[in-house]
Amino acid sequence: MSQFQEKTEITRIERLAVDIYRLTLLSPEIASAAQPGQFVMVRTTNSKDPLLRRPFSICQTSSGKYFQILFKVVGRGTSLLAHCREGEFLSVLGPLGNGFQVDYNSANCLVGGGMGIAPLLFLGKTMLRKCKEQQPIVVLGARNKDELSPLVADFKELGLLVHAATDDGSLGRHGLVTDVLKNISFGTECQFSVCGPTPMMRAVHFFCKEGEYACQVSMETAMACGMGACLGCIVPVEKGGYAHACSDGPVFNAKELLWPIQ
Amino acid sequence: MSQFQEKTEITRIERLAVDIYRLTLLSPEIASAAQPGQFVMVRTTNSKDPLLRRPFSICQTSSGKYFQILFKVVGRGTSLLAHCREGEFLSVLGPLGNGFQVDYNSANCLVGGGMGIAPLLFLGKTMLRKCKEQQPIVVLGARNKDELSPLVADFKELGLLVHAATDDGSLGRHGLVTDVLKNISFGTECQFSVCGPTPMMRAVHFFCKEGEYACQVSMETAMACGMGACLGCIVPVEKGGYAHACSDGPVFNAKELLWPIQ
Amino acid sequence: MADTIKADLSVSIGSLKLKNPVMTASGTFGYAREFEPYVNLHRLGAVVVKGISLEPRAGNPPPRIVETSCGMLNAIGLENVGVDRFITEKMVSLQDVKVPVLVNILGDSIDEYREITKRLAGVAGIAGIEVNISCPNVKKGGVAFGTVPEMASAVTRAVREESTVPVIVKLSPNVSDITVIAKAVEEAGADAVSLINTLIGMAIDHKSRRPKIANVIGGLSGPAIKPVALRMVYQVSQVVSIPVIGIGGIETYEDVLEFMLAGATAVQIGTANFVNPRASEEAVEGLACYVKEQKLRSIRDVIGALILP
Amino acid sequence: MADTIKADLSVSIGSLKLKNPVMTASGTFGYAREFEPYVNLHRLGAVVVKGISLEPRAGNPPPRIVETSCGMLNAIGLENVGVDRFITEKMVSLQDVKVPVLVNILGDSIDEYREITKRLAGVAGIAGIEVNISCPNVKKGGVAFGTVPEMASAVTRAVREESTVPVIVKLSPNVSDITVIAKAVEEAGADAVSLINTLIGMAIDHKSRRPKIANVIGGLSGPAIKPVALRMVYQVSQVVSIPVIGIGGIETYEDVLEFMLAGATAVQIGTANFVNPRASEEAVEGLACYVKEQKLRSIRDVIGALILP
Ligand SMILES: Cc1cc2nc3c(=O)[nH]c(=O)nc-3n(C[C@H](O)[C@H](O)[C@H](O)COP(=O)(O)OP(=O)(O)OC[C@H]3O[C@@H](n4cnc5c(N)ncnc54)[C@H](O)[C@@H]3O)c2cc1C
Ligand SMILES: Cc1cc2nc3c(=O)[nH]c(=O)nc-3n(C[C@H](O)[C@H](O)[C@H](O)COP(=O)(O)OP(=O)(O)OC[C@H]3O[C@@H](n4cnc5c(N)ncnc54)[C@H](O)[C@@H]3O)c2cc1C
Ligand SMILES: Cc1cc2nc3c(=O)[nH]c(=O)nc-3n(C[C@H](O)[C@H](O)[C@H](O)COP(=O)(O)O)c2cc1C
Ligand SMILES: Cc1cc2nc3c(=O)[nH]c(=O)nc-3n(C[C@H](O)[C@H](O)[C@H](O)COP(=O)(O)O)c2cc1C
Ligand code: FES
Ligand code: FES
Repeated sequence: MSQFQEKTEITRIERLAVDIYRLTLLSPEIASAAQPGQFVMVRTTNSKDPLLRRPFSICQTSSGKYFQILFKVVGRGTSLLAHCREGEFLSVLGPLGNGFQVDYNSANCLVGGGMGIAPLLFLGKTMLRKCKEQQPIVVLGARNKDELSPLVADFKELGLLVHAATDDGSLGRHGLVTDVLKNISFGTECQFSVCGPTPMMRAVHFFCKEGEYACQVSMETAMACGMGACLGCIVPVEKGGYAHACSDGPVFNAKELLWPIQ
Repeated sequence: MSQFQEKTEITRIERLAVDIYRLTLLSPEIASAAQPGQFVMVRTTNSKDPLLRRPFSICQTSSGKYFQILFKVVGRGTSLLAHCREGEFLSVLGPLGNGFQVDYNSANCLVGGGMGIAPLLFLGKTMLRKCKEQQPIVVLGARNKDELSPLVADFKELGLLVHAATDDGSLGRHGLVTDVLKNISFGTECQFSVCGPTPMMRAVHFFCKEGEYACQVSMETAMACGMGACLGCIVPVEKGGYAHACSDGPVFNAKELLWPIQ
Repeated sequence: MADTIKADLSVSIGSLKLKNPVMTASGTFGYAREFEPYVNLHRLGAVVVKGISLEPRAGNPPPRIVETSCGMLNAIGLENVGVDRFITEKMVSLQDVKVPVLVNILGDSIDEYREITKRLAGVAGIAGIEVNISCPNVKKGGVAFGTVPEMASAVTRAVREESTVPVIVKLSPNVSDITVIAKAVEEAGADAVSLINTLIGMAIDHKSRRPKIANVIGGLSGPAIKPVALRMVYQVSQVVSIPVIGIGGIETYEDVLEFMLAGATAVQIGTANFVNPRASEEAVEGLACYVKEQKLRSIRDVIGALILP
Repeated sequence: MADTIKADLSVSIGSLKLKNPVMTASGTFGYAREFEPYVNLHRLGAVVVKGISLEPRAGNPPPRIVETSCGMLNAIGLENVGVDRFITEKMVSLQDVKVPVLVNILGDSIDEYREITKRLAGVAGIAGIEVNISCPNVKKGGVAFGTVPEMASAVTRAVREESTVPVIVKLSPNVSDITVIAKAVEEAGADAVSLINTLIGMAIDHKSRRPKIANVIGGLSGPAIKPVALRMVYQVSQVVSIPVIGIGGIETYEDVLEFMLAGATAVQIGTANFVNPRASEEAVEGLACYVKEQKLRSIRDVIGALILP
């Protein structure tokens, strides 16, 4: 297993929106082992409060040396991360979990909502590298333009076309990503890779079920360890019982989960 | 009672030696109410760990707006303070406790050891202001030159002559402050104001007892509240029972305490 | 500030009407006057003063306190001036504070509890008595009154018989089943229960190989114990019909709401007073805003309103 | 690193010889292999695997965990594959890990404990059994085995009778007097006791007005509980003559020393594994340096070496 516990140096901190930040971290080990959809567990403080690490998707890697995480400040851990300084070191575990399993030569659609867009950038970039002929269809949603436009810009920089939707209509379509999906025609072979708030993933799953498209979703749960040890991060599965988001996922075949997940 | 809970701005951070720092804090309320020997309780973090405030002597005030604390990094709280940034705010309670009670027109001797020197600078400055004719005798000790010389410099800047002693002889006399005291002749009226490690204060107290000099000492104990509420900060007193360092002190008439104090 | 008055924050502890549910915990607020520079005392629901014994007590030798992860240990040893000086000195100065004063009492025998209560009976300005039963019963080899239902109920009965004001029994968390003790003291006539007192803990300095407090063991308080306190408040609220006062790691109005949702009618703020001396008043302000924002008729709507899965 | 080998860190738990006193606690280290990327497993004293029941258990619904101040609550609900699959699947993979494996077992009746022990008897690679007695006794209306001396001793006796390896009984801290339980299980034949299991706690989300874990109550672990654990280890060490294994909020070698000074022969690291997966190995390294720097003949010199005031 290529997992590492690293003191990674923060080489860059960018504030993309009022409460959205992107950190660039130096770790050749993690950067070169990472797969799209995998995540890292980050210690947000040297103190014992908050105690536990926080999970973040790997949002991008570069030069096999750096990787990025993109996050929104929602509580104390993310607030501490936002107050870090360049040059400081963060303790990071990773890369963890199972990423997206995609057929790079098939038609692909990436659907992201909010911070769920983070792992899709990594996935989109990988798709472009692995298959020059075909570009994935990208559908991104967020609350408003301020939050969405810096993320859309990243995809555009890769040369990808983005279909956007915002809750308030300030960028792209006024509404949900599923409203956008309904207006696109997908080939039957199209495979969906989805990450975002659970209600959104549920909606996309049902859209895919109807259209009989393959659909993978990346699940977010509370996590204490990130490596299959605490059994805290469960999601109910179709066949009964639970799977563990950190070690069986976080990316699951949507059909194997027991919807609706709360 | 003039006590305040303040969000004070850190206007300056100076690193005086490897692990000695001085913070300048903006608080007209605290700065203008402070008396030499009083202290403040500082919150070192916004997190709940470390939980309690830390006590620091007021080391100097200026322009009735600023006050300074001088500290050595000995644990987590002081380490957090050392990592603050200028422009950040610290939550401070103060000024607390009873300071030195001195007859400014009498002969005075200030004896400080290590970080115990901090409140004596404030006291020395006040003495010079209140009585132009007579300068206090200043005897300062510390482990070595690196630690002592920046503190000596502060007194010299005020125009005070300093007798220094260091454990390793790297500055001033090789030995303890009491070795210095023995070689100075004091008038019988001389009043001693002492702050430093307990063994040093004990030694100076016995020196004063012998010479029948008045002697005040500033006691350091563990403190949770700094304001007489928790009853944690006790020192044994001569007449039996305990006094509370934060509200009855921290400055005590040495004769009223029950020596040897551990 | 003026707005605050409009929100209905009042609660009742037996016959005692409080303008809001926020009190300060015994041993953490001195005799209230210490906090005057920081807090408008009359804006609090009540203040509970440091535990009083029959005779003055010097307390334990130093060190008495030490910080732990998100908490602190204390072994003050119940230093206090004794009930007589309390009445003549402390109560007199407490009189002008326009806030209900609850007197926390302790003893090492049932007779001692009874005698203190007798002396407090009729003293002006005492709104209630809080009985600390975490103390060792000297006659029973030092077993804490609060850990044996029969002893807890005997203390309660004695105090209830002598008291002219509401009696709150303060429960120890160091028991296998706190509901058993709660039911025992309810039956014995307690007008309310308050919980929790401190968990018994210990800290060691590995360098000196010595305990960090002279008494070796001490009481653990602060945010660290909040989950235990909340659980016990929840459990006790299910089994008694007298009001429950929640204590343990409370600092903010959100903490207060959590305890009230679990079933507490009121709360006490302890260790947090040391970290933020304005914590109690800020909690009152926070509750007032909450009641208004949520458009509640009264804060009482929150009591026991926990939604179970 | 090579130096480490020289320091004598070995300790004995009954007939079980450990190369050092640092184990990992049940439920916090998976089946050990999860930690291979971070830890040289063979450098640990022992690993204790997740609690095993007779039948597989799916565990509690989500959410199962929540962070608290300097701690966490869990209500995993003892999810496990059951003793048979544990033997055929997990133990097989654990065999190549060159570290003693202790199997933590649990049940809801004495017969169940007995039956699990029978099935584990003789299975290769099992160095000892740790009996979790914090579980509810279904026949006694859900009272935890570990809170009643008679029940604790009956479980111990049953497991001891069937076991071919040392039996460690893991005590619950949710009791009035843990020394009573410790003495009961010692008398019933336990080869050692380990303590503490989690304190029972609760957390509430005031916004949704719901408990933060689906099971409503859960087990509190982490640095927050260390003072309580240290006190109980100290108390139990005074009254039993079998080895005591200290658990609760341990992260560093300094924490280990504190528990050993209080009387523990060995320790277990739990929640800290989540925060720092290398915690256990780093504690071993720290102890080795300590023994050398202090020029101790053996780490055993530290056991119970607390100096009282
Ligand atoms: C596999 C995985 C990948 C993730 N990737 C990203 C990412 O790339 N970018 C990003 O911004 N976030 C991501 N998250 C969510 C992120 O972990 C949480 O936002 C973070 O842990 C919150 O920490 P905090 O201390 O700031 O908030 P806390 O103080 O712990 O909580 C504050 C509020 O946030 C809510 N919250 C806590 N954890 C989560 C969670 N996991 N999901 C949603 N709400 C939560 C709490 O319920 C609470 O209301 C990911 C989560 C998982 C499990
Ligand atoms: C009235 C008063 C005034 C003070 N003024 C100053 C000052 O001007 N400058 C200054 O540097 N310090 C001063 N101190 C001491 C200062 O409060 C402590 O150094 C500080 O609290 C340590 O915090 P920490 O979190 O860094 O250490 P911790 O992590 O709490 O402890 C680390 C180590 O330091 C020791 N320690 C903790 N508190 C004290 C203490 N009060 N005295 C000595 N050792 C201690 C501990 O035993 C431990 O070994 C004063 C103390 C008091 C009571
Ligand atoms: C320094 C200190 C002194 C205390 N003294 C008393 C006391 O005299 N009587 C009492 O019943 N409780 C006493 N307590 C317990 C508190 O009132 C309270 O029950 C406990 O600290 C838990 O609340 P907290 O976590 O908010 O502090 C004391 C607590 C502390 C920290
Ligand atoms: C997520 C989790 C799962 C646990 N599962 C078990 C278990 O299956 N059996 C058991 O005896 N103890 C279990 N425990 C308790 C721990 O083994 C340990 O006793 C407790 O967490 C205190 O130690 P700590 O503070 O170092 O975590 C579990 C603890 C946690 C946090
Ligand atoms: S987060 Fe611990 S098992 Fe998944
Ligand atoms: S520090 Fe609390 S009474 Fe002195």
